[in-house]
Amino acid sequence: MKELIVLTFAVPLLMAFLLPTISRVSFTLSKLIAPLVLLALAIMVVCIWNFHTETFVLHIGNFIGPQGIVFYVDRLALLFAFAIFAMTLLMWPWYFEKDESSDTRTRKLSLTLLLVAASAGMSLSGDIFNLYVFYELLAVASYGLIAAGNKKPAGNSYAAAFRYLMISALGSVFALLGIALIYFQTGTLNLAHLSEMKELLNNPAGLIAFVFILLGFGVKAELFPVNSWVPEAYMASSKRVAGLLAGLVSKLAVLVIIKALVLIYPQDEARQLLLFLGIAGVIVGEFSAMKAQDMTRMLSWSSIAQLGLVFIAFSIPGKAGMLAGLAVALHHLISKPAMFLIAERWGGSLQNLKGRAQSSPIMAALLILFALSMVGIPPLPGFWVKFLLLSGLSAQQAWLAIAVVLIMTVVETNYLYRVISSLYSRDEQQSVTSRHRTADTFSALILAGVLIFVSVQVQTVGQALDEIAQDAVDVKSYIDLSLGGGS
Amino acid sequence: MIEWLLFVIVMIMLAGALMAMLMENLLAATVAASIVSLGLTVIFVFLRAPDVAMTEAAVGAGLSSLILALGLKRLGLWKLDVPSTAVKADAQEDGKS
Amino acid sequence: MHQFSSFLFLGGFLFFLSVLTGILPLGDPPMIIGQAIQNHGVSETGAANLVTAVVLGYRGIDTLGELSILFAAATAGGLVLATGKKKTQASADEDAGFIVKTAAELLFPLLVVAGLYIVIHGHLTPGGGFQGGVILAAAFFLPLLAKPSTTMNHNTMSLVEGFSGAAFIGIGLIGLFNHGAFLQPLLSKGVVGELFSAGTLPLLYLAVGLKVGAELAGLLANLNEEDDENV
Amino acid sequence: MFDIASILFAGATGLLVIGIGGMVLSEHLYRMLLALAIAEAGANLMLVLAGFKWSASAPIITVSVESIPAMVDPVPQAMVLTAIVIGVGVQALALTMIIRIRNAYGTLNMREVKLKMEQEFADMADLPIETRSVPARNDQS
Repeated sequence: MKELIVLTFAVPLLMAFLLPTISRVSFTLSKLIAPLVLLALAIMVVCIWNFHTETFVLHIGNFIGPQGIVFYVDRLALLFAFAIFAMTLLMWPWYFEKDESSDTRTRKLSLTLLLVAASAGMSLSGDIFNLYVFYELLAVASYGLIAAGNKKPAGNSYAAAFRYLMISALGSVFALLGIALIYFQTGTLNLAHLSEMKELLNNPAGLIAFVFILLGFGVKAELFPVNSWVPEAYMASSKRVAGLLAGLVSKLAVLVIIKALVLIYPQDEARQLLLFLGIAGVIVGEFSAMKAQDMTRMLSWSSIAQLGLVFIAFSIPGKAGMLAGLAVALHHLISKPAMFLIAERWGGSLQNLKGRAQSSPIMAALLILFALSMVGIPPLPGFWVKFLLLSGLSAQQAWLAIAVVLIMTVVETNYLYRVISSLYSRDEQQSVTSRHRTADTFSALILAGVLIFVSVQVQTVGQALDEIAQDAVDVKSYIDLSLGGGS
Repeated sequence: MIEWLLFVIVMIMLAGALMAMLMENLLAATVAASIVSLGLTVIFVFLRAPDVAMTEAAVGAGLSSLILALGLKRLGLWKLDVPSTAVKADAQEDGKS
Repeated sequence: MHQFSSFLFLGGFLFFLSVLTGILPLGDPPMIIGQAIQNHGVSETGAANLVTAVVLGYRGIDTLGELSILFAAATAGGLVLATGKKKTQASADEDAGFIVKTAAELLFPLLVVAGLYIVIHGHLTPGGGFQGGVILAAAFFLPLLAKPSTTMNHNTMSLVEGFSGAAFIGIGLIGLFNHGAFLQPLLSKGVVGELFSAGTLPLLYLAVGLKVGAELAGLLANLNEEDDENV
Repeated sequence: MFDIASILFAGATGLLVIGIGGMVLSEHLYRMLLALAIAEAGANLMLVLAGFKWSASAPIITVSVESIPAMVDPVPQAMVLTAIVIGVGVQALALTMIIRIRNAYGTLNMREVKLKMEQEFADMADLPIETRSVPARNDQS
């Protein structure tokens, strides 16, 4: 049973390869088969979660030991694997326009499946070069998805995709260089094996390698200095793709950075660097979001700020940091895609939002719900997230970070309030076309349902997260399981 | 002895890389960039990496140059001795029409 | 400002790397997994070429990922270049000269044979699926250069591409369902150094070669098509 | 001080610096692509160097299985194989985007492309002209 976890990336890849051929036979079949495969895999992940409560390890190709590639499957990996399938299904990016050829449609479907496969691989893999390969696959698939554009590809989608590609490719060069530097010193690539030899990397060369890896994987994680692609890419792409990239893909890149941090770089220097970059990201993100004139750009910058919070949280050592970081990341994973879906409805200038609440009361109510949660109003999960973050920081006596988080919350409240108050303002302005799709409302409602469920069941969810975080920081069992013989 | 040979090859590669960055004519710059790949191929042979050398020769020097050349042709930059400013003006004319 | 910060960044980068020269064990790496692979690689995979043993055996998933990246790049490239309209017949280009045409006809079988040879001997000698695949792609692209009016059969290409990729994953899945590990080497190892040895590795490399060849040929053909927007 | 590995390390560093420098300083889209290829070449060379060993042979068994001589590390070579192929795929994809950008905007200058892109965004969001972050300007290069 547990070996079947490999299917989470093998089957989407297989389908992606075969889709062009299938769609020659019947396009309807290929359109149906892709979501069905994802649904089946999501169910499979849930089954594995239920039957195998213990962490296990898979040796790909049965090569025991550090020379082969190891998949380390703990609760965290399974949680992300499930999130990948569920989110992709909810945010299923393609409503086909009438004038598209079936070739174009098939290509979009294939790219989506490749994105899913790469994400699943990234959540499971325990080998740094293998992570790099999956990361590149993720990157190439997302270039394609961005270039496919909003509604119809135009100059801006190609330009945004190209600029994204250049930054991301530069990041890949850095990541490769970082891996080369690590390999220079340790002669291994397996994360568990590296973790055993982490003393070898506790020197300037090792830290430079960490900086390079941070720069490389940070591109997709919207880390501070390498995130200039974010607003333009989200503006140019379809909002469902933007939601997927902001919600899901960025978290997977974060996951890689966290794996490196927990397993290989427990030094203070590494954590402080992450804290610094996180703070910079929060400040830049929130202020730019406040200045933004249109909704998508505002959400993009706010996404950068949220990921800054994630990095601040993960810079807290030990289980507290892992718990807070996971909570912030998962909260963002749920709320940001929903906000992008809402933005699809009202996309455009913030000025034009006046009085829109009457025409679409459900979406307005949902926006308020998510905004309140993002700011951190008590019964909603956002409050507990911020609470975990702040209590973790205060245990570290990181007063500067606490001050930044609090001040930036005020800024965040300010611009979200501006949006909502203009939504409910009286002066009517009914000239703008509304792009309504039932499916958007439906997906946003499901996400809101998850949010409300979490705030009702906060005790249970908190406990589960706590266990996951406990597993995730257990370096010793990671090493023992990965390097020990057999499975 | 072999050190000097490698030194010369590295120098040629670096010169090629610089030329690729600085030359006005983009066709020439592409050729200069493929010099880097060729030099790398030789170096990989010296580093006892015949597989990598073959790949670099086939992919880096061959295929990549072919792709870039096709791209140049399609971009309308396939010009033997026109400075790039004129090319840019040309490109703009094309785009407007 | 941008230039200044770029130079600062580059300077810092150069400084970092030059600091490293003193620290890194240049020319004498620790070779931990490298040594293990040298000791057991032949007995575990049966390939005489250890790089092949790593590429298809120990790190087979990387190769699968790499194939998918090429596939993703070709798919995304096709998506970007697709214009919706049917391609106008590229009649503007006249045929290439006699020499090129004859050379293309002569070279085509040679290149195909050479490409397949390199692919199939990947586990014994340097070379393998990627290098051979590039040569195959060149072979199939050459007629297009010689006679611009011919078009590549994209249907066949995507069929070959899809099924060779599926074959790679299929071999992996057979390993998963019969022996419990994805991409486990199957079949007998044979005698090291002979053509029919190393179990499934040559089959995997054949799949890689065909997929790479078909994909790159499709990509080149896509790039070679005429712009219909400028006309 | 003048040994093979240091020369090649310096060469790889040089390629990386030239390539990355070209990517951040150049304004021409096509030249950025060339710079990317050069930077990748530098990273690949660095990776192969990570497995290079003095007085060792290529990792291919030619004589007999019993007496394996000292070999260079095959793992980085396999990684470079992967990286080279990934690089060329990304390069081709970037080229297709450049072709489309030129068709749409008629320029290959990064700064102009960015201006035009921002302008399109402003139009899409129907922002009033005066709040646009970029001044509308006529292109004359």
